[in-house]
Amino acid sequence: MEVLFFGIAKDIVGASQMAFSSESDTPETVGALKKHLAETYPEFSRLTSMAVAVNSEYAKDNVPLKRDDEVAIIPPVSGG
Amino acid sequence: MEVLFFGIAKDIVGASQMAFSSESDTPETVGALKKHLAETYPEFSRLTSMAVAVNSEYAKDNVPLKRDDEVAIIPPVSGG
Amino acid sequence: MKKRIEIVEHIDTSQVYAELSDPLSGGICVFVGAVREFTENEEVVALEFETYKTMALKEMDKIAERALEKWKLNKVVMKHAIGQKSVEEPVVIVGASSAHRDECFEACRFLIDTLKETVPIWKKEIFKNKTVWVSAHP
Amino acid sequence: MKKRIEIVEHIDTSQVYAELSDPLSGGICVFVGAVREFTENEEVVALEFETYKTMALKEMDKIAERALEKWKLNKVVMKHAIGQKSVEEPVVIVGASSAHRDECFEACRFLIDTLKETVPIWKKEIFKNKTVWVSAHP
Repeated sequence: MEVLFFGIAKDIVGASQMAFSSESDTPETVGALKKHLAETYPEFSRLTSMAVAVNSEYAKDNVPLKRDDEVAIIPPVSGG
Repeated sequence: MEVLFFGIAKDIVGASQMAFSSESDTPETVGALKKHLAETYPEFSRLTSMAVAVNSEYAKDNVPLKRDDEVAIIPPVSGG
Repeated sequence: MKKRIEIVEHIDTSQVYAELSDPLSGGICVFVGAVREFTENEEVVALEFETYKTMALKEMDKIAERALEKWKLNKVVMKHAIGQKSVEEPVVIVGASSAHRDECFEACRFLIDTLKETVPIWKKEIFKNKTVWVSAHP
Repeated sequence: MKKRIEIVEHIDTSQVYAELSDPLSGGICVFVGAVREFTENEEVVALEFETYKTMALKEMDKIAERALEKWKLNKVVMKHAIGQKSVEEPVVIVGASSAHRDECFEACRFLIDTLKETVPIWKKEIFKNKTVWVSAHP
Protein backbone atom coordinates (compact mmCIF):
# COMPACT_ATOMS: atom_id res chain seq x y z
CA MET A 1 0.00 0.00 0.00
CA GLU A 2 1.29 3.39 -0.97
CA VAL A 3 0.73 6.45 1.23
CA LEU A 4 1.19 9.93 -0.24
CA PHE A 5 2.05 12.98 1.86
CA PHE A 6 1.27 16.58 0.93
CA GLY A 7 1.89 20.04 2.33
CA ILE A 8 3.01 20.09 5.93
CA ALA A 9 2.52 16.29 6.17
CA LYS A 10 5.33 15.87 3.69
CA ASP A 11 7.56 18.11 5.83
CA ILE A 12 6.70 16.18 9.00
CA VAL A 13 7.46 12.79 7.50
CA GLY A 14 10.36 14.06 5.39
CA ALA A 15 9.11 12.19 2.33
CA SER A 16 6.35 12.51 -0.23
CA GLN A 17 5.48 8.83 -0.06
CA MET A 18 5.80 5.73 2.03
CA ALA A 19 5.11 2.10 1.12
CA PHE A 20 3.71 -0.63 3.33
CA SER A 21 4.88 -3.63 1.36
CA SER A 22 3.92 -6.63 3.44
CA GLU A 23 0.38 -7.52 4.40
CA SER A 24 1.28 -7.67 8.09
CA ASP A 25 2.74 -4.11 8.16
CA THR A 26 -0.26 -2.51 6.51
CA PRO A 27 -2.73 -0.84 8.92
CA GLU A 28 -6.16 -2.43 8.56
CA THR A 29 -8.21 0.74 8.54
CA VAL A 30 -7.89 4.47 8.01
CA GLY A 31 -8.13 4.91 11.79
CA ALA A 32 -5.28 2.48 12.38
CA LEU A 33 -3.12 4.28 9.84
CA LYS A 34 -3.76 7.62 11.56
CA LYS A 35 -2.88 6.12 14.93
CA HIS A 36 0.32 4.61 13.52
CA LEU A 37 1.38 7.95 12.01
CA ALA A 38 0.53 9.94 15.16
CA GLU A 39 2.67 7.54 17.23
CA THR A 40 5.59 7.61 14.82
CA TYR A 41 5.43 11.39 14.16
CA PRO A 42 4.02 13.24 17.19
CA GLU A 43 3.93 16.47 15.14
CA PHE A 44 0.76 15.21 13.43
CA SER A 45 -1.21 15.70 16.64
CA ARG A 46 -0.39 19.44 16.56
CA LEU A 47 -2.18 19.98 13.23
CA THR A 48 -5.60 21.67 13.02
CA SER A 49 -6.96 18.54 11.36
CA MET A 50 -5.82 15.52 9.40
CA ALA A 51 -7.92 13.71 6.85
CA VAL A 52 -7.17 10.61 4.82
CA ALA A 53 -8.13 9.88 1.24
CA VAL A 54 -8.41 6.36 -0.13
CA ASN A 55 -8.20 6.15 -3.93
CA SER A 56 -8.61 9.93 -4.03
CA GLU A 57 -11.83 10.09 -2.00
CA TYR A 58 -12.11 11.34 1.58
CA ALA A 59 -12.40 8.28 3.84
CA LYS A 60 -13.67 7.88 7.43
CA ASP A 61 -11.73 6.07 10.16
CA ASN A 62 -13.64 2.81 9.70
CA VAL A 63 -12.76 2.42 6.01
CA PRO A 64 -10.63 -0.72 5.49
CA LEU A 65 -7.31 -0.46 3.63
CA LYS A 66 -6.28 -2.87 0.94
CA ARG A 67 -2.81 -3.51 -0.43
CA ASP A 68 -3.45 -1.92 -3.81
CA ASP A 69 -5.11 1.22 -2.43
CA GLU A 70 -3.62 4.64 -3.04
CA VAL A 71 -3.84 6.38 0.30
CA ALA A 72 -3.11 10.07 0.90
CA ILE A 73 -2.64 12.09 4.07
CA ILE A 74 -4.56 15.36 3.77
CA PRO A 75 -3.45 18.05 6.22
CA PRO A 76 -5.67 21.19 6.50
CA VAL A 77 -6.37 22.35 2.95
CA SER A 78 -5.69 26.00 2.07
CA GLY A 79 -6.44 26.52 -1.61
CA GLY A 80 -7.85 29.71 -3.07
CA MET B 1 -34.91 76.25 -20.95
CA GLU B 2 -34.02 73.08 -22.76
CA VAL B 3 -35.76 69.78 -22.00
CA LEU B 4 -34.20 66.50 -23.13
CA PHE B 5 -36.20 63.34 -23.77
CA PHE B 6 -34.84 59.81 -23.62
CA GLY B 7 -36.07 56.28 -24.24
CA ILE B 8 -39.83 55.98 -24.44
CA ALA B 9 -40.24 59.67 -23.51
CA LYS B 10 -38.57 60.57 -26.80
CA ASP B 11 -41.02 58.31 -28.66
CA ILE B 12 -44.02 59.85 -26.86
CA VAL B 13 -43.01 63.43 -27.62
CA GLY B 14 -41.62 62.59 -31.04
CA ALA B 15 -38.50 64.65 -30.40
CA SER B 16 -35.30 64.36 -28.38
CA GLN B 17 -35.52 67.93 -27.12
CA MET B 18 -37.86 70.83 -26.61
CA ALA B 19 -37.09 74.47 -25.83
CA PHE B 20 -39.08 76.84 -23.66
CA SER B 21 -37.73 80.11 -24.98
CA SER B 22 -39.73 82.82 -23.24
CA GLU B 23 -39.81 83.34 -19.48
CA SER B 24 -43.62 83.17 -19.44
CA ASP B 25 -43.78 79.76 -21.20
CA THR B 26 -41.29 78.08 -18.86
CA PRO B 27 -42.85 75.98 -16.06
CA GLU B 28 -41.77 77.33 -12.68
CA THR B 29 -41.01 74.01 -11.02
CA VAL B 30 -40.28 70.39 -11.81
CA GLY B 31 -43.84 69.56 -10.72
CA ALA B 32 -45.32 72.16 -13.09
CA LEU B 33 -43.27 70.78 -15.98
CA LYS B 34 -44.49 67.24 -15.26
CA LYS B 35 -48.09 68.48 -15.16
CA HIS B 36 -47.65 70.37 -18.43
CA LEU B 37 -46.21 67.28 -20.16
CA ALA B 38 -48.90 64.94 -18.81
CA GLU B 39 -51.59 67.28 -20.11
CA THR B 40 -49.98 67.67 -23.50
CA TYR B 41 -49.03 63.99 -23.90
CA PRO B 42 -51.47 61.74 -22.00
CA GLU B 43 -49.22 58.73 -22.74
CA PHE B 44 -46.87 59.90 -19.96
CA SER B 45 -49.44 58.93 -17.33
CA ARG B 46 -49.28 55.32 -18.52
CA LEU B 47 -45.57 54.97 -17.66
CA THR B 48 -44.40 53.03 -14.59
CA SER B 49 -42.69 56.18 -13.34
CA MET B 50 -41.32 59.46 -14.63
CA ALA B 51 -38.47 61.34 -13.01
CA VAL B 52 -36.94 64.68 -13.92
CA ALA B 53 -33.29 65.66 -13.78
CA VAL B 54 -32.18 69.28 -13.50
CA ASN B 55 -28.59 69.86 -14.58
CA SER B 56 -28.08 66.10 -14.60
CA GLU B 57 -29.23 65.48 -11.01
CA TYR B 58 -32.53 63.87 -10.02
CA ALA B 59 -34.86 66.69 -8.89
CA LYS B 60 -38.01 66.59 -6.74
CA ASP B 61 -41.28 68.30 -7.76
CA ASN B 62 -40.60 71.41 -5.69
CA VAL B 63 -37.28 72.24 -7.40
CA PRO B 64 -37.55 75.58 -9.27
CA LEU B 65 -36.57 75.75 -12.94
CA LYS B 66 -34.42 78.53 -14.37
CA ARG B 67 -34.03 79.56 -17.98
CA ASP B 68 -30.49 78.24 -18.34
CA ASP B 69 -31.16 74.87 -16.70
CA GLU B 70 -30.68 71.65 -18.64
CA VAL B 71 -33.72 69.58 -17.80
CA ALA B 72 -34.21 65.93 -18.71
CA ILE B 73 -37.23 63.63 -18.63
CA ILE B 74 -36.22 60.27 -17.18
CA PRO B 75 -38.65 57.43 -17.94
CA PRO B 76 -38.13 54.12 -16.05
CA VAL B 77 -34.45 53.26 -16.35
CA SER B 78 -33.47 49.79 -17.59
CA GLY B 79 -29.70 49.61 -17.77
CA GLY B 80 -27.70 46.46 -17.09
CA MET C 1 -6.89 55.36 -9.78
CA LYS C 2 -9.44 53.82 -7.44
CA LYS C 3 -12.51 54.17 -9.70
CA ARG C 4 -12.91 53.56 -13.40
CA ILE C 5 -16.33 54.69 -14.65
CA GLU C 6 -17.12 54.58 -18.35
CA ILE C 7 -19.87 54.61 -20.96
CA VAL C 8 -18.42 52.82 -23.98
CA GLU C 9 -19.32 51.50 -27.41
CA HIS C 10 -17.90 48.04 -26.67
CA ILE C 11 -16.97 46.34 -23.43
CA ASP C 12 -13.61 44.61 -23.46
CA THR C 13 -13.89 41.95 -20.76
CA SER C 14 -10.23 40.97 -21.10
CA GLN C 15 -9.07 44.24 -19.50
CA VAL C 16 -11.05 44.11 -16.28
CA TYR C 17 -8.59 42.09 -14.17
CA ALA C 18 -5.70 44.36 -15.04
CA GLU C 19 -7.93 47.26 -14.04
CA LEU C 20 -9.00 45.74 -10.71
CA SER C 21 -5.78 44.00 -9.73
CA ASP C 22 -3.89 45.49 -6.80
CA PRO C 23 -1.06 44.29 -4.55
CA LEU C 24 -3.37 44.58 -1.52
CA SER C 25 -6.27 42.66 -3.08
CA GLY C 26 -6.70 38.96 -2.38
CA GLY C 27 -10.14 38.95 -4.02
CA ILE C 28 -11.65 40.34 -7.21
CA CYS C 29 -15.34 39.90 -8.03
CA VAL C 30 -16.74 40.81 -11.43
CA PHE C 31 -20.25 40.73 -12.86
CA VAL C 32 -20.93 40.86 -16.59
CA GLY C 33 -24.41 41.40 -17.97
CA ALA C 34 -24.93 40.09 -21.50
CA VAL C 35 -27.71 39.92 -24.07
CA ARG C 36 -29.89 36.87 -23.55
CA GLU C 37 -31.53 35.12 -26.49
CA PHE C 38 -34.97 34.84 -24.88
CA THR C 39 -37.15 37.10 -22.74
CA GLU C 40 -40.19 35.26 -21.41
CA ASN C 41 -39.92 32.72 -24.24
CA GLU C 42 -39.74 35.35 -26.97
CA GLU C 43 -36.68 35.39 -29.15
CA VAL C 44 -34.64 38.59 -28.81
CA VAL C 45 -32.85 39.76 -31.96
CA ALA C 46 -30.86 42.51 -30.23
CA LEU C 47 -30.93 45.09 -27.47
CA GLU C 48 -30.49 48.77 -28.08
CA PHE C 49 -29.09 50.94 -25.28
CA GLU C 50 -29.43 54.68 -24.98
CA THR C 51 -28.13 56.95 -22.23
CA TYR C 52 -28.11 60.47 -20.87
CA LYS C 53 -24.36 60.30 -20.70
CA THR C 54 -23.42 63.25 -18.45
CA MET C 55 -25.91 62.16 -15.85
CA ALA C 56 -25.19 58.44 -16.22
CA LEU C 57 -21.50 59.00 -15.48
CA LYS C 58 -22.40 61.14 -12.44
CA GLU C 59 -24.81 58.51 -11.11
CA MET C 60 -22.31 55.69 -11.68
CA ASP C 61 -19.70 57.74 -9.85
CA LYS C 62 -22.06 58.21 -6.89
CA ILE C 63 -22.65 54.44 -6.74
CA ALA C 64 -18.91 53.75 -6.81
CA GLU C 65 -18.37 56.33 -4.03
CA ARG C 66 -21.10 54.75 -1.90
CA ALA C 67 -19.48 51.33 -2.39
CA LEU C 68 -16.09 52.74 -1.38
CA GLU C 69 -17.68 54.16 1.79
CA LYS C 70 -19.58 50.98 2.66
CA TRP C 71 -16.77 48.48 2.09
CA LYS C 72 -12.98 48.49 2.28
CA LEU C 73 -12.24 48.26 -1.45
CA ASN C 74 -9.06 48.83 -3.38
CA LYS C 75 -10.51 49.35 -6.84
CA VAL C 76 -13.91 49.67 -8.48
CA VAL C 77 -14.84 49.36 -12.17
CA MET C 78 -18.22 50.23 -13.72
CA LYS C 79 -18.71 50.27 -17.49
CA HIS C 80 -21.88 50.27 -19.53
CA ALA C 81 -22.16 49.87 -23.28
CA ILE C 82 -24.52 51.81 -25.52
CA GLY C 83 -25.81 51.18 -29.03
CA GLN C 84 -27.13 47.95 -30.48
CA LYS C 85 -25.92 44.69 -28.95
CA SER C 86 -26.49 41.15 -30.20
CA VAL C 87 -27.01 37.94 -28.25
CA GLU C 88 -24.03 37.06 -25.99
CA GLU C 89 -22.48 40.54 -26.28
CA PRO C 90 -21.58 42.09 -22.90
CA VAL C 91 -23.58 45.21 -22.07
CA VAL C 92 -22.37 46.01 -18.57
CA ILE C 93 -19.39 45.09 -16.43
CA VAL C 94 -18.94 45.97 -12.77
CA GLY C 95 -16.33 44.76 -10.32
CA ALA C 96 -14.43 45.42 -7.13
CA SER C 97 -11.22 44.25 -5.51
CA SER C 98 -10.55 43.95 -1.80
CA ALA C 99 -8.25 42.26 0.71
CA HIS C 100 -10.83 39.56 1.49
CA ARG C 101 -13.62 38.07 -0.57
CA ASP C 102 -16.67 39.10 1.47
CA GLU C 103 -16.19 42.76 0.59
CA CYS C 104 -15.71 42.35 -3.15
CA PHE C 105 -18.70 40.00 -3.50
CA GLU C 106 -21.03 42.30 -1.56
CA ALA C 107 -19.78 45.41 -3.32
CA CYS C 108 -20.07 43.84 -6.78
CA ARG C 109 -23.68 42.88 -6.12
CA PHE C 110 -24.43 46.39 -4.81
CA LEU C 111 -22.84 47.99 -7.89
CA ILE C 112 -25.02 46.13 -10.39
CA ASP C 113 -28.22 46.29 -8.32
CA THR C 114 -27.92 50.05 -7.79
CA LEU C 115 -26.84 50.72 -11.38
CA LYS C 116 -30.06 49.08 -12.56
CA GLU C 117 -32.13 51.26 -10.21
CA THR C 118 -30.71 54.73 -10.73
CA VAL C 119 -28.46 55.13 -13.76
CA PRO C 120 -30.21 56.82 -16.72
CA ILE C 121 -29.76 54.12 -19.33
CA TRP C 122 -32.64 52.73 -21.35
CA LYS C 123 -32.89 49.38 -23.04
CA LYS C 124 -35.11 48.57 -26.00
CA GLU C 125 -35.75 44.91 -26.75
CA ILE C 126 -35.82 44.24 -30.46
CA PHE C 127 -37.95 41.20 -31.31
CA LYS C 128 -38.76 39.91 -34.78
CA ASN C 129 -42.03 41.82 -35.06
CA LYS C 130 -41.87 44.56 -32.43
CA THR C 131 -39.67 46.64 -30.14
CA VAL C 132 -40.28 47.22 -26.42
CA TRP C 133 -38.76 49.78 -24.03
CA VAL C 134 -38.00 47.59 -21.01
CA SER C 135 -39.81 48.48 -17.73
CA ALA C 136 -41.53 51.49 -19.29
CA HIS C 137 -45.05 50.21 -18.60
CA PRO C 138 -46.39 48.47 -15.49
CA MET D 1 -19.42 21.77 -22.27
CA LYS D 2 -21.17 22.84 -19.09
CA LYS D 3 -18.19 22.49 -16.71
CA ARG D 4 -14.56 23.42 -17.15
CA ILE D 5 -12.41 22.15 -14.27
CA GLU D 6 -8.64 22.56 -14.38
CA ILE D 7 -5.45 22.60 -12.36
CA VAL D 8 -3.04 24.81 -14.32
CA GLU D 9 0.39 26.39 -14.15
CA HIS D 10 -0.96 29.86 -14.99
CA ILE D 11 -4.44 31.30 -14.94
CA ASP D 12 -5.41 33.29 -18.01
CA THR D 13 -8.15 35.62 -16.81
CA SER D 14 -8.82 36.91 -20.33
CA GLN D 15 -10.39 33.58 -21.39
CA VAL D 16 -13.01 33.24 -18.69
CA TYR D 17 -15.81 35.21 -20.35
CA ALA D 18 -15.51 33.29 -23.57
CA GLU D 19 -15.69 30.12 -21.47
CA LEU D 20 -18.77 31.22 -19.48
CA SER D 21 -20.65 33.09 -22.19
CA ASP D 22 -23.82 31.48 -23.46
CA PRO D 23 -26.82 32.67 -25.51
CA LEU D 24 -29.13 31.89 -22.58
CA SER D 25 -27.05 33.71 -19.96
CA GLY D 26 -27.89 37.28 -18.99
CA GLY D 27 -25.47 37.20 -16.07
CA ILE D 28 -21.90 36.01 -15.53
CA CYS D 29 -20.23 36.24 -12.12
CA VAL D 30 -16.52 35.56 -11.69
CA PHE D 31 -14.27 35.51 -8.64
CA VAL D 32 -10.49 35.71 -8.91
CA GLY D 33 -8.25 35.05 -5.93
CA ALA D 34 -4.83 36.67 -6.16
CA VAL D 35 -1.66 36.89 -4.07
CA ARG D 36 -1.87 39.69 -1.54
CA GLU D 37 1.25 41.58 -0.49
CA PHE D 38 0.54 41.45 3.23
CA THR D 39 -0.80 38.82 5.64
CA GLU D 40 -1.46 40.26 9.08
CA ASN D 41 0.99 43.10 8.40
CA GLU D 42 3.77 40.79 7.29
CA GLU D 43 5.12 41.21 3.78
CA VAL D 44 4.55 38.16 1.59
CA VAL D 45 7.22 37.45 -1.01
CA ALA D 46 5.28 34.70 -2.79
CA LEU D 47 2.84 31.86 -2.30
CA GLU D 48 3.60 28.30 -3.25
CA PHE D 49 0.72 25.98 -4.13
CA GLU D 50 0.82 22.22 -4.09
CA THR D 51 -1.97 19.79 -4.92
CA TYR D 52 -3.01 16.15 -4.97
CA LYS D 53 -4.12 16.58 -8.54
CA THR D 54 -6.28 13.50 -9.20
CA MET D 55 -8.26 14.12 -6.04
CA ALA D 56 -8.39 17.92 -6.45
CA LEU D 57 -9.97 17.56 -9.90
CA LYS D 58 -12.50 15.06 -8.51
CA GLU D 59 -13.40 17.35 -5.61
CA MET D 60 -13.71 20.40 -7.86
CA ASP D 61 -15.95 18.39 -10.15
CA LYS D 62 -18.18 17.44 -7.20
CA ILE D 63 -18.48 21.10 -6.23
CA ALA D 64 -19.40 22.10 -9.79
CA GLU D 65 -22.00 19.30 -9.89
CA ARG D 66 -23.50 20.44 -6.59
CA ALA D 67 -23.72 24.00 -7.93
CA LEU D 68 -25.42 22.76 -11.10
CA GLU D 69 -27.96 20.91 -8.93
CA LYS D 70 -28.60 23.83 -6.57
CA TRP D 71 -28.95 26.59 -9.18
CA LYS D 72 -30.08 26.84 -12.79
CA LEU D 73 -26.68 27.51 -14.37
CA ASN D 74 -25.58 27.40 -17.98
CA LYS D 75 -21.82 27.12 -17.46
CA VAL D 76 -19.37 26.71 -14.61
CA VAL D 77 -15.61 27.30 -14.57
CA MET D 78 -13.20 26.33 -11.77
CA LYS D 79 -9.43 26.64 -12.21
CA HIS D 80 -6.67 26.62 -9.64
CA ALA D 81 -3.02 27.37 -10.24
CA ILE D 82 -0.11 25.49 -8.69
CA GLY D 83 3.54 26.38 -8.24
CA GLN D 84 5.04 29.63 -6.99
CA LYS D 85 2.98 32.80 -7.47
CA SER D 86 4.05 36.40 -6.86
CA VAL D 87 2.04 39.34 -5.57
CA GLU D 88 -0.97 40.20 -7.80
CA GLU D 89 -0.79 36.90 -9.71
CA PRO D 90 -4.14 35.08 -9.93
CA VAL D 91 -4.19 31.75 -8.11
CA VAL D 92 -7.80 30.70 -8.51
CA ILE D 93 -10.70 31.63 -10.78
CA VAL D 94 -14.28 30.42 -10.42
CA GLY D 95 -17.38 31.58 -12.21
CA ALA D 96 -20.88 30.74 -13.35
CA SER D 97 -23.35 32.00 -15.93
CA SER D 98 -27.13 31.97 -15.66
CA ALA D 99 -30.24 33.57 -17.09
CA HIS D 100 -30.56 35.98 -14.14
CA ARG D 101 -27.99 37.45 -11.79
CA ASP D 102 -29.12 35.96 -8.45
CA GLU D 103 -28.12 32.47 -9.51
CA CYS D 104 -24.66 33.29 -10.84
CA PHE D 105 -23.75 35.42 -7.79
CA GLU D 106 -24.85 32.75 -5.32
CA ALA D 107 -23.23 29.94 -7.27
CA CYS D 108 -19.94 31.84 -7.66
CA ARG D 109 -19.75 32.43 -3.91
CA PHE D 110 -20.55 28.77 -3.24
CA LEU D 111 -17.85 27.61 -5.67
CA ILE D 112 -15.04 29.55 -3.99
CA ASP D 113 -16.21 28.93 -0.41
CA THR D 114 -16.51 25.18 -0.95
CA LEU D 115 -13.26 24.95 -2.94
CA LYS D 116 -11.44 26.44 0.06
CA GLU D 117 -13.03 23.89 2.40
CA THR D 118 -12.60 20.61 0.57
CA VAL D 119 -10.20 20.70 -2.39
CA PRO D 120 -6.79 19.18 -1.58
CA ILE D 121 -4.59 22.16 -2.37
CA TRP D 122 -2.05 23.54 0.06
CA LYS D 123 -0.59 27.01 0.23
CA LYS D 124 2.74 27.95 1.74
CA GLU D 125 3.32 31.60 2.53
CA ILE D 126 6.88 32.63 1.77
CA PHE D 127 7.97 35.58 3.91
CA LYS D 128 11.42 37.18 3.99
CA ASN D 129 12.64 35.03 6.89
CA LYS D 130 10.28 32.08 7.09
CA THR D 131 7.72 29.93 5.33
CA VAL D 132 4.34 28.93 6.76
CA TRP D 133 1.83 26.27 5.62
CA VAL D 134 -1.44 28.19 5.82
CA SER D 135 -4.07 26.85 8.28
CA ALA D 136 -1.90 23.88 9.27
CA HIS D 137 -1.79 24.82 12.96
CA PRO D 138 -4.59 26.16 15.17
